[in-house]
Amino acid sequence: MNRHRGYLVLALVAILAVALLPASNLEAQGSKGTVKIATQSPLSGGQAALGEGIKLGAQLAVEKFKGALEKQGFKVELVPFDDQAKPDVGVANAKNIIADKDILAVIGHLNSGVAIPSSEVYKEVSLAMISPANTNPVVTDRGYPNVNRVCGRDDVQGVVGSEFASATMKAKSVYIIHDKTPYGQGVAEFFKADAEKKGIKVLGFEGTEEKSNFDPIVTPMKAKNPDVIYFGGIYDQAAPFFKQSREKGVKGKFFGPDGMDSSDLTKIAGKAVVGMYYTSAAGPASELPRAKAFVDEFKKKFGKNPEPYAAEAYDAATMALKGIEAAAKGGKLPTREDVATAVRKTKLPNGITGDIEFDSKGDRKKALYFVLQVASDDPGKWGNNKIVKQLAIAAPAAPKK
Amino acid sequence: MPALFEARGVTKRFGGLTALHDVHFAIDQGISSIIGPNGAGKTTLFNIFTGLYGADEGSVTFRDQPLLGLRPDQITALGICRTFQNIRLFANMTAIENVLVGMNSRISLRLWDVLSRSPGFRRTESELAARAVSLLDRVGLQASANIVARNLPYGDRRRLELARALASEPALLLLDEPTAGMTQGEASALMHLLRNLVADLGLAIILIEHNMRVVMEVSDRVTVLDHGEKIAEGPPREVQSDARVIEAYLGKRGAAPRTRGRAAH
Amino acid sequence: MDVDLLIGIFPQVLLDGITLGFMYALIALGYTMVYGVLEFINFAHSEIFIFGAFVGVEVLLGLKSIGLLDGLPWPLVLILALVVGMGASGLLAVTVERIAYRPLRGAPRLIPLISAIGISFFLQDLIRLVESLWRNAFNLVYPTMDVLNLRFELSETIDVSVKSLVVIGGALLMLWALHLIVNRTKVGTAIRAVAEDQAAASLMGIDVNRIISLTFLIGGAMGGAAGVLFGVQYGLINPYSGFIPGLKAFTAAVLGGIGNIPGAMLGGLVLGLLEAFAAAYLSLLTGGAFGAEYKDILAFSMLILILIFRPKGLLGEVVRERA
Amino acid sequence: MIRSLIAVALVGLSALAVATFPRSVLVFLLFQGSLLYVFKARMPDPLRWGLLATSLLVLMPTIGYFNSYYLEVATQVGIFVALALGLNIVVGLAGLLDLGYVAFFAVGAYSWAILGSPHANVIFGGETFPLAGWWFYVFLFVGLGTAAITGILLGLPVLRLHGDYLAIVTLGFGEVIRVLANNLDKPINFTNGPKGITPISRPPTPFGIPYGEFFYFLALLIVVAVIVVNRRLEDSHIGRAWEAIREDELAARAMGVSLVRMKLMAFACGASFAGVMGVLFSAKQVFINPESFTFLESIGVLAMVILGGMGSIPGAIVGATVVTVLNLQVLKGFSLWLNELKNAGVTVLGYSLADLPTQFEPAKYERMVFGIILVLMMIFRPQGIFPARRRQRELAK
Repeated sequence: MNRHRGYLVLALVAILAVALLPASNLEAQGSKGTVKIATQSPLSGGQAALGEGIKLGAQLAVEKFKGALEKQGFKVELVPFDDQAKPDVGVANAKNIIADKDILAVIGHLNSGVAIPSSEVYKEVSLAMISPANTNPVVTDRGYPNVNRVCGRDDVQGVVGSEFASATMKAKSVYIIHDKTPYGQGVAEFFKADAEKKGIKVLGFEGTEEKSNFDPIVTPMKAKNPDVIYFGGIYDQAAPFFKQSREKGVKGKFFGPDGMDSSDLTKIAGKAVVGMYYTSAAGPASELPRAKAFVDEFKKKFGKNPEPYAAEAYDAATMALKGIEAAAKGGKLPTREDVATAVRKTKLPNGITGDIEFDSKGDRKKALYFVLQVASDDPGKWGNNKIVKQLAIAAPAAPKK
Repeated sequence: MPALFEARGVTKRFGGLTALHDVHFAIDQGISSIIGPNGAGKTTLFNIFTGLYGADEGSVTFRDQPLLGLRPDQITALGICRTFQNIRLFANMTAIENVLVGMNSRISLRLWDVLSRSPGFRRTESELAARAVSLLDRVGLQASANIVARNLPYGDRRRLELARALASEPALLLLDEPTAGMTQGEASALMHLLRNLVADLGLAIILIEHNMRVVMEVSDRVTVLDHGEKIAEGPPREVQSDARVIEAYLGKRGAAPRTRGRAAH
Repeated sequence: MDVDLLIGIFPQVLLDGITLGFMYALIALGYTMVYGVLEFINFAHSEIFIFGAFVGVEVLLGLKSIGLLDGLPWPLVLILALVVGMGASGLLAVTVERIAYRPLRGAPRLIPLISAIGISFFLQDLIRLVESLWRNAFNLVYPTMDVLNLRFELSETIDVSVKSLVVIGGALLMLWALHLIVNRTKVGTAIRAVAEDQAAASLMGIDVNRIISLTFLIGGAMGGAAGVLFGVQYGLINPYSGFIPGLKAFTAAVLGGIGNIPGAMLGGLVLGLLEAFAAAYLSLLTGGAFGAEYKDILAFSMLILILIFRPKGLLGEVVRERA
Repeated sequence: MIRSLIAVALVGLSALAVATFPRSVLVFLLFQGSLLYVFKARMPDPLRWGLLATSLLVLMPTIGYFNSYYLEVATQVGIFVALALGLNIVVGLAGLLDLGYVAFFAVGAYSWAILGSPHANVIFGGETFPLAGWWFYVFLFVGLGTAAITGILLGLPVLRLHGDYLAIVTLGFGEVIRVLANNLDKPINFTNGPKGITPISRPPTPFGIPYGEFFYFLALLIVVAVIVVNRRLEDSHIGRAWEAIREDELAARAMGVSLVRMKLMAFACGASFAGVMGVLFSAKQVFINPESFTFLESIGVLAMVILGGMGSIPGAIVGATVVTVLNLQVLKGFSLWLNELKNAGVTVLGYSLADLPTQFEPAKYERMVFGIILVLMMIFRPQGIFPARRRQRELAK
């Protein structure tokens, strides 16, 4: 009995395999070739919201700018991959990506922990990777010719933050919380180091994976009464933290990196975060018309506000397309190496997140950093946040080996 | 000369309940039965003898070595093995594997022997298998060697448990109601087997038994427990007519103990 | 070391710990009820709990959209959310039992446990799917009710929010109600009988399946209540955020003696206090060498110690092995 | 005879199909299915093992040469097979439910990651690290030993616990190891915390084999070793003692089985397999951080064991393959396929797939599918795909 059922299953698989074979060959018809851009970000699990933002941002850009390539006779597609925020899955996907010769660029990842091992795979075939979110210095400090990022670096952003805290906020003391992720802890550590250099007293430095209940962390913090509270992390954790802090009567000013940049921050924390500052590489919709256009378009298409990194992903995908266009001069399907070289040289003067141009390591030549202030407790008015300060900082040179 | 196995003043309490009180017991050879009404503390006594429970007071010695405080496997290694009232075979293992597990305390192979399949390992394994077969043969189960224990008929399971206990080469065997649920014929056959074991191997056997006919037929000595205390001890005939025993079994109205205990449960 | 600071924050940390503890206790009840009757870890309880939170937020958002959130008196709103959340979670728990556990009764223990893990994954994504379709988002924010955010300042470093009081009060009420149900009603007697010996209970004319469903209903409802209170207290929920509190609550249940209702409360409180104190004091006491992030290590280490030295938990009776 | 022919034809054709349609997930599944057929169907043993060896030693690397993705999948399958076999000893044979198994994997991975990367200089000072690549081979054994010792350290305090209590303590233990890995960047920086350790050295490969193939063959070699060890343990007094403990702990004790020794041995053996694979994993990935060692991974490995059939070696292998392939290939493949259909503007029953809301993308619901499979398996085939079979002994008369 059982054996027969086993054979039945096997036969079924065989039939399915044959029946679905054509699916993988669908794209081969009627054009000079297909150009694919892959995204890799977590689409399932706890970090799916951010990962989806990356995918949707890239999708928007591809749909908008694929025209130029299509005119040359190429078919342009976006292929989303789910890395589940797991390094081993990311690497397996990466191998799958490099096996598909049509894929000429990758937009990803969300987590540096996934990006670093995966980019080792991309490097094998010189496949261009443009990261919208990996701020870990290691990503580009390895000096791979195919690895770039449109986002800032933890070390820079932390310094921008401490600069602002000391010069503008006139902070005498800070209390630093981070989320124990490579991103959050990274930013927080650089902020801490530079703040100490500038003579700001660091009253506390705590990491927590907690997502809901911040009471026990808030209590000692409140007792120490810092001027500024810096949260290295993402809004979905920071917002409840800020909210609970204010509710418990914490008086210090709130401050954070670009992980705060989401209307959900005010949706969750409401009045608690009005007036707080955050650093960001992306300009606010209120002051940059193209950013506003992006937000509107995104909303129209997907029915929600863009998550953090959606704008970066949009820019990253735009860069990828421009790179491919440049490499495809003459109407021939470019090689991956050509694309990687072209991407490194591409300039995007009017990206949503500012002027984009890569340096020799793949960092942005002059990353523009803004310090913004939350204007209102109405999530719908997130776009009204004002630039308080603007800094253009070049990425630091790679550390000597 | 001291007895092979001796328990002195064993007392065991569970919370406020005294399950055993100052029990003395000794056996040197032959078959000694422990009888008594339900809840008299017979199985508790076995559990103490085999190291599953500690005792609150008293001492237990085997070949002059104190047993209290030893782990069950250490006690088995010394040469005491048992069966259980409610058959505890390794249900998803075959009959022969059950017996082989019983030999565990007699195997001195090291991990490396197992991993490298050294000649010593192979020799030992084949010896063990041969011995397991002969043990199964002895209890009449050779044909069932490859049958998974849970698929054996009830009587066979009882006998398999006996074979498994014998596998550890005990000098003292503790049997907890070995004939429970058996027909009179099966029970008699088993008793015959036990007598043979005593005769062939020089085993000493302690028996907990409800079947009075069996007890009277097979025992050299009988010990009677009631409410955790020993109330009588001696040759079967003597005990049978002891007034306290009759009272314990039947209340004050008095009569000889029934020859059949409770039926299969 | 700043001794004044250490002493100064003590009462506040104590209070935080108690609030958290009651939250754990409420979630733990669901585990404990089911374990007490079936000796089975209902791994999906963390999702049943978070499902309650989602139903609660939908009720509140629904009221808000028809303008009643501020119109109705807040206790009524809260009770409405609680009742609906409890009902929904309870029914979900019963359904899960029917579909995924009942066919497996009598199988080796690992089997229903794996099934429960499967259900847990399934429910996480199901909630996500439904909410993404319905609201185009699955990180949902509890609407604030101003009354709940009121604080009573007892001293400069200590204050109590209405929310915490609601959580503590709600939890106590549930625990008391559950205690009454289990110990004072006919249904409770039946539940205890089934827990003691299913076969005997069914011989006594008790419909074992019905009682087990009922147990899941009650346990699920407690989880739902905990979910709503969780949302009210902490403000943000997503389909995956039940997992960690669920794990902790399960730890609390084991700590107190799983299957034992007062034990769940005690275990929750112990765990809550331990976490609160570890998170608040570790960093202060070690000069920053160890911080709040070690609270989980402490919690689990204590669990291991308790289980080694008192395997049936703080309040569980030590069961004899039957030879 | 017919079966033998079918088997040869299946393997050959499916391998050919994989070469012809390099991107179709389904033909690769067919290839895997044909291996399963070869393993199960009645045929002469030399043919069976010959076919399997050819497939694994020749066909698979050849396929991988043209499409390294398959090789990566195969390598990961190998890693998880070893993990599943290790957990199979603990859970399947000895009946000790371990929910924190991935901790041992982490111990192995970190042992090489720390000393095989410049990070060790942070701990010990100086410039001596990373160790030269060939140390990797030594560390395969160091990882094994370290994990085994960790297994004993976990085993010691939990000896008295069983069933659900053991499960919850091991779960706690797994979390403790992960949280430690995440936090031991201060006061002394052992693990570099969430930022992880990179670059981790890779060993020099014999004959200059490329790393993709190298890790595949190494994983295969380890898996074979693990299977042999597993088989030998199972067919010995140790294996019988484990099973006796699983069946009835109290009776096992009374029959002279030393619980302390046997349980510790089970934990140590199970852990050591994970430790070896951890070392391989860290070198393969070049980078590791605590995200690879979450509770979900432990559950995943447990699911493999149970799906395949507890206590069964072929079961553990098949379970690990099914779960890994499902996770890496099937659902993703389905998503990609749907995506292609969408891009191609295909309509189904007059409904354009391109209009399908993004909420319905299958890739987002991998956990849901995984959950459904677990539940259905438990309800309809709880003994697993390949239930453990009792070995029938030849009785000398």
